Amino acid sequence: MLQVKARIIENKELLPETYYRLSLKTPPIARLAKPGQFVHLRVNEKIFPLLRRPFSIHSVHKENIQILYKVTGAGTGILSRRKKDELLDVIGPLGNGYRLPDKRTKVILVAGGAGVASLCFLSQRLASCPAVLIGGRSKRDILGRDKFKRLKTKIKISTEDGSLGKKGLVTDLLQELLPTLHSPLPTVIYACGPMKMLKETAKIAERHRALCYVSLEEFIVCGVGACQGCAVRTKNGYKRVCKDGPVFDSKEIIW
Amino acid sequence: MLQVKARIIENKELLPETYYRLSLKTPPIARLAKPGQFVHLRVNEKIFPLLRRPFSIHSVHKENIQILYKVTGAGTGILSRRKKDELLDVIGPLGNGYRLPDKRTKVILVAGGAGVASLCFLSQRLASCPAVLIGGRSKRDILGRDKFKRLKTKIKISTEDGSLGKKGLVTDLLQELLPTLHSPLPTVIYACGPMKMLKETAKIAERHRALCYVSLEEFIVCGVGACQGCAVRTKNGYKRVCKDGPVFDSKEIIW
Amino acid sequence: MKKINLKTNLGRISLKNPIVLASGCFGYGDEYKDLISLDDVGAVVTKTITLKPKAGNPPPRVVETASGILNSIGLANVGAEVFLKEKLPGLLKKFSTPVIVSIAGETRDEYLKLISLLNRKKIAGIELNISCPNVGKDLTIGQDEVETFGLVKAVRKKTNLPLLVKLSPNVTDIGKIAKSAEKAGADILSLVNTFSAIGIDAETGRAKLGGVLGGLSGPAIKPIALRMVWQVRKTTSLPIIGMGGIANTSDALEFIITGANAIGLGSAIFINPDLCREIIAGLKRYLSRKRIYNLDKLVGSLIV
Amino acid sequence: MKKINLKTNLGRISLKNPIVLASGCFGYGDEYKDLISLDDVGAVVTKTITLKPKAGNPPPRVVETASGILNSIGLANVGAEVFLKEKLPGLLKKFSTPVIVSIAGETRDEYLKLISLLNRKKIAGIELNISCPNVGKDLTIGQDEVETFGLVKAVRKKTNLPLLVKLSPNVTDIGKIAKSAEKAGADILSLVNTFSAIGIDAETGRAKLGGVLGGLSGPAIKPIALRMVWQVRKTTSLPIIGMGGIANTSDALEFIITGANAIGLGSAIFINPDLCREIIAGLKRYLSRKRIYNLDKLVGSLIV
Ligand SMILES: Cc1cc2nc3c(=O)[nH]c(=O)nc-3n(C[C@H](O)[C@H](O)[C@H](O)COP(=O)(O)OP(=O)(O)OC[C@H]3O[C@@H](n4cnc5c(N)ncnc54)[C@H](O)[C@@H]3O)c2cc1C
Ligand SMILES: Cc1cc2nc3c(=O)[nH]c(=O)nc-3n(C[C@H](O)[C@H](O)[C@H](O)COP(=O)(O)OP(=O)(O)OC[C@H]3O[C@@H](n4cnc5c(N)ncnc54)[C@H](O)[C@@H]3O)c2cc1C
Ligand SMILES: Cc1cc2nc3c(=O)[nH]c(=O)nc-3n(C[C@H](O)[C@H](O)[C@H](O)COP(=O)(O)O)c2cc1C
Ligand SMILES: Cc1cc2nc3c(=O)[nH]c(=O)nc-3n(C[C@H](O)[C@H](O)[C@H](O)COP(=O)(O)O)c2cc1C
Ligand code: FES
Ligand code: FES
Repeated sequence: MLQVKARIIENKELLPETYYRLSLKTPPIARLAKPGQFVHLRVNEKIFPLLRRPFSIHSVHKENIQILYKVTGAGTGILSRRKKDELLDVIGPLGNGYRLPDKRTKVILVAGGAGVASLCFLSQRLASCPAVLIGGRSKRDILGRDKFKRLKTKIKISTEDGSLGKKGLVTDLLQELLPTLHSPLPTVIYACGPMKMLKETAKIAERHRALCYVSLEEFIVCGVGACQGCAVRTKNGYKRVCKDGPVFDSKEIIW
Repeated sequence: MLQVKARIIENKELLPETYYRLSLKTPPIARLAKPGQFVHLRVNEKIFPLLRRPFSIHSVHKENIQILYKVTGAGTGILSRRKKDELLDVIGPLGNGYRLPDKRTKVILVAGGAGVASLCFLSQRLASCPAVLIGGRSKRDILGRDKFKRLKTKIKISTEDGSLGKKGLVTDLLQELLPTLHSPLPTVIYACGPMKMLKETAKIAERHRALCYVSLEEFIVCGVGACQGCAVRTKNGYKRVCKDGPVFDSKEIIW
Repeated sequence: MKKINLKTNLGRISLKNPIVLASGCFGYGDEYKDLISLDDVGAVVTKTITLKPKAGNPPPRVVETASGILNSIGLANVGAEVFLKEKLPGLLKKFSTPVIVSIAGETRDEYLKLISLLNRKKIAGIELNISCPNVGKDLTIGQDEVETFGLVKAVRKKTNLPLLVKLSPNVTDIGKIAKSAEKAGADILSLVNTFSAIGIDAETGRAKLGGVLGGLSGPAIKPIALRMVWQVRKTTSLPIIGMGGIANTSDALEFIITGANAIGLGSAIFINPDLCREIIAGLKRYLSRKRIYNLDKLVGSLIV
Repeated sequence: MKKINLKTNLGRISLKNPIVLASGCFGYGDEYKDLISLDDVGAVVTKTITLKPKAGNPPPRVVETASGILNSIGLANVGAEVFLKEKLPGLLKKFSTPVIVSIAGETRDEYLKLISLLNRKKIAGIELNISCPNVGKDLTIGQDEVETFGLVKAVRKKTNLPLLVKLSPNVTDIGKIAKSAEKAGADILSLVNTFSAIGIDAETGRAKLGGVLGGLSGPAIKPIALRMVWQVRKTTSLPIIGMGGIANTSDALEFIITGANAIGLGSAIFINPDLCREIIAGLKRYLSRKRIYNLDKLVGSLIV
């Protein structure tokens, strides 16, 4: 974990004023980063917004890391107007990251909206993966598909308005998929997205006795485990999303 | 006085990251504006900076007004990054403005730094003017000369570092000039610039029995005379820079 | 679309909408006349007046802080006589909006004299600004239960006009002060006034304000002001004008939900005079979206 | 260039520079070890511990406000036993920086038990966090002179370690509370703790924090915190650790000029762990530019 001033290589608008992909040059963080970890960054050095904002590491290319983010408020709005060559104050990599599957498991990735960000990075470290499920409100919220090409796997898509793939929720896709996976191998699901989706994914996983890792979001203050601000209720008491997570075994969480 | 959303026509950098000239399309304010008045504008609609910032009206062209500003802190820094076609929330025109001279007076304009802004506008309304004195720290701080061309008058310049014109203060120029104005007509001086310069100008004017109007700066909150925040000490008690001023007869001020 | 009702009552004073322009932040009405239509707001509270005119504190009188305004105006005002002759008649004649007059005295006697001057006026109420240094060296009336009770009681005896008491936030337990004011006969509570604060200039080693101490207002204080409204709501049943950092519709709703019957706009007026109109429109949208329709139903609806 | 001396003394505790990491904002030291070198700061105050471990309040525990942080962590901590066994030894062994241990009890007895556990440890001092609900229903010890005096006196009898008392800002007159603490034997005063506050979600009609009430910290409160340091400086001669919204060198200087012998960094650490280094460098530049050279000379130098 370190605090660096990272140069912006690119801050690309993927969908006007909505989704952006930011590339930062930061060799030490790029070297240490593991899938599921995040960076905590200051969108500017003013007092507004006051706090840092956390973003999953979306991918790593040599000395650079990328994040994929959605403009949801003032902080991400300001971030989206930062320009190439400017410096950003970044702390990272933070959090535990995904526990990589052993080879004898079938891996399913389930992404909702910008939640796809961390699963892209995870996919770079996977040997194989029978299915990637991506859901969003409409086709414009379906991101990062190209990053999974390497896996040569089937990508299934759902949108709430039916504008792409199956009309409905990404958990509907999961619901359909699991019974079809007649396989002696254990199944492990990695899920990242809105809380509701994760909760539903956890339920489905439990029903099918699949192992399920979820990447949770909570309001992050320090990001390093010091302030206890990001507590999430688990069967072993409160845990810190930023340090004990953000990735948890779904069975541990009290949903 | 009105509150409008004015479109940015141009936000021109005159000296990198230092001086800018902003043109705003705002027909009603352009129509009402008088030299010496100011506008009070929100550099953005975030909570930082919290308050509006006041700027003299630098010139009026048909439906547009211009301001000339120096980046001195966070507010003007943010303003300098606002772009063409964006909207700015502007209140104006505010304040009393310069009392125009009657024809039988000799007019001298004395400007320090960005203080030249309001005198340019004043010069557009003058029939004649024997001298314009402009001072600044260095030649890069000498602005707005072109705006006085119409008057076909002599422009004298001073810089503290001697990089342009006479080395010294603009009040030195005034000191030299006044005794040479052998004229039966009364002299009126209009001055705008830093407090120290205005004080010195007032002293010189008094010594030469010239009428002297100064445009003062104080921290402006409401800008309309309601909050009493911008008080300045005068011989008639506290007065409000934003409403009773910003232009005062220099003899009224307790310097 | 069903009609939205923004009416709210502060005891005997009925407001067409919950927006009150707070004392000291819109002057005497004439300064903002081009920018704010006073007929649009629920009520106005005039700048605190004193018996004699007050010049106010030496400049600088205001500095900007992180999301706040620190001021030491020092109750600069024209004094009761000029106010009654030159300022009040215009306000009462030109607008239908209830006008509440804020007063402060240096002694109890001064408060009572001001009351007697105001008693015959067609005003909607009198607000006692009890945050003027008075008790002992450093404390103000509003920081002491007993002093608050005594003053409000004395004033109550002298007027039948609706009586508002403006509470100071610089106290250990604002609920107790509110309770004293209620027991002494206050009709309405306004809260909060500004927080006692100071600004230091590290370069000069001096205070930034001419008056040294100042009062902090604006968005910075909102979470504390909201807590105080909550506390007062729990201890008294008097109508409350809630204020402290309100700068948009959500802020206004937060105070109303917490227990304010009306909301005061102070610092935010300086930033955006058009805010009154914006909040009225915003409240209507909210009530219609939530199918609540009557603002009244929202007051104190906080679920805990 | 003349040598700059940043040394400062808090009674018997001498600090190599005035920067103190405030309680609750750097955990137990290990969390920030990669980002802050504890050897660089003047002193650290560990997260408040209680006799038994505390799970803390239900989430959400933090919301961002205008230039502020509102938190209701609820003193979540590992408890005295784990702290003494697993956390403290590492802190004491790895760093030369003075370690002050913050404690809180639900009863006076709990405070005394904690003291007896700490008495034999090689710590630089004990800080009493007296902002825990205790007196009556809603008030905390730190909001009452008599309770403060009683607790500090009782604790004083039981320890010879330097005794710090962390004052609550939620009071009418912090000078009085400071004076009680001094009379009862406190060695050093820390101020301020967080301001009692609340956040409301207008959409849901509920409090934003799981614990409903929270504490406000950060730049928003700086002007009020500075005023309190000023007030306490005038009423006692005890050394002061000043804090509340410090986020840059100028803020630190403002507290020192106003009367703080050392300054506490809380919320700002979350925003910029590198701030400790930045402020140390900034103070040096300031002292050298002003030709003051000794930080000590700046303490309480405010000209009014
Ligand atoms: C571990 C982690 C990884 C994340 N990864 C991504 C990602 O890869 N891409 C992406 O688009 N978003 C990601 N998020 C969410 C992202 O942090 C928020 O969208 C962002 O902070 C919103 O900031 P804002 O100022 O634009 O919005 P605000 O107006 O501040 O808030 C909008 C919403 O974002 C939440 N939020 C604000 N600040 C924080 C914070 N410091 N921590 C957590 N939530 C916050 C608010 O509670 C609110 O619900 C992640 C969050 C966490 C906790
Ligand atoms: C009537 C009037 C006319 C002005 N006209 C011009 C002009 O034509 N061109 C120009 O460059 N500048 C002008 N100024 C000054 C200009 O308002 C400040 O430079 C600007 O507000 C600084 O804002 P900031 O956020 O960049 O700086 P800050 O960091 O906020 O402050 C830098 C300096 O500006 C002062 N300042 C900040 N806010 C205000 C305010 N609301 N009112 C007054 N002073 C403030 C501060 O006291 C400080 O000394 C004028 C000021 C007044 C009062
Ligand atoms: C410049 C200024 C002047 C004020 N003058 C008065 C006053 O004369 N009487 C009074 O009761 N309150 C006065 N106040 C306090 C406001 O009415 C209000 O209580 C306080 O500012 C908090 O609200 P806000 O955060 O919305 O500004 C003043 C506030 C400001 C900023
Ligand atoms: C998340 C958080 C946790 C805190 N925990 C404690 C604590 O355990 N004990 C304590 O005395 N103060 C605690 N504080 C208060 C700080 O030590 C400090 O007094 C306060 O935040 C004001 O300083 P600041 O504005 O620099 O943060 C905490 C503050 C925050 C923000
Ligand atoms: S954000 Fe501080 S512990 Fe997680
Ligand atoms: S700034 Fe309010 S009266 Fe001038």
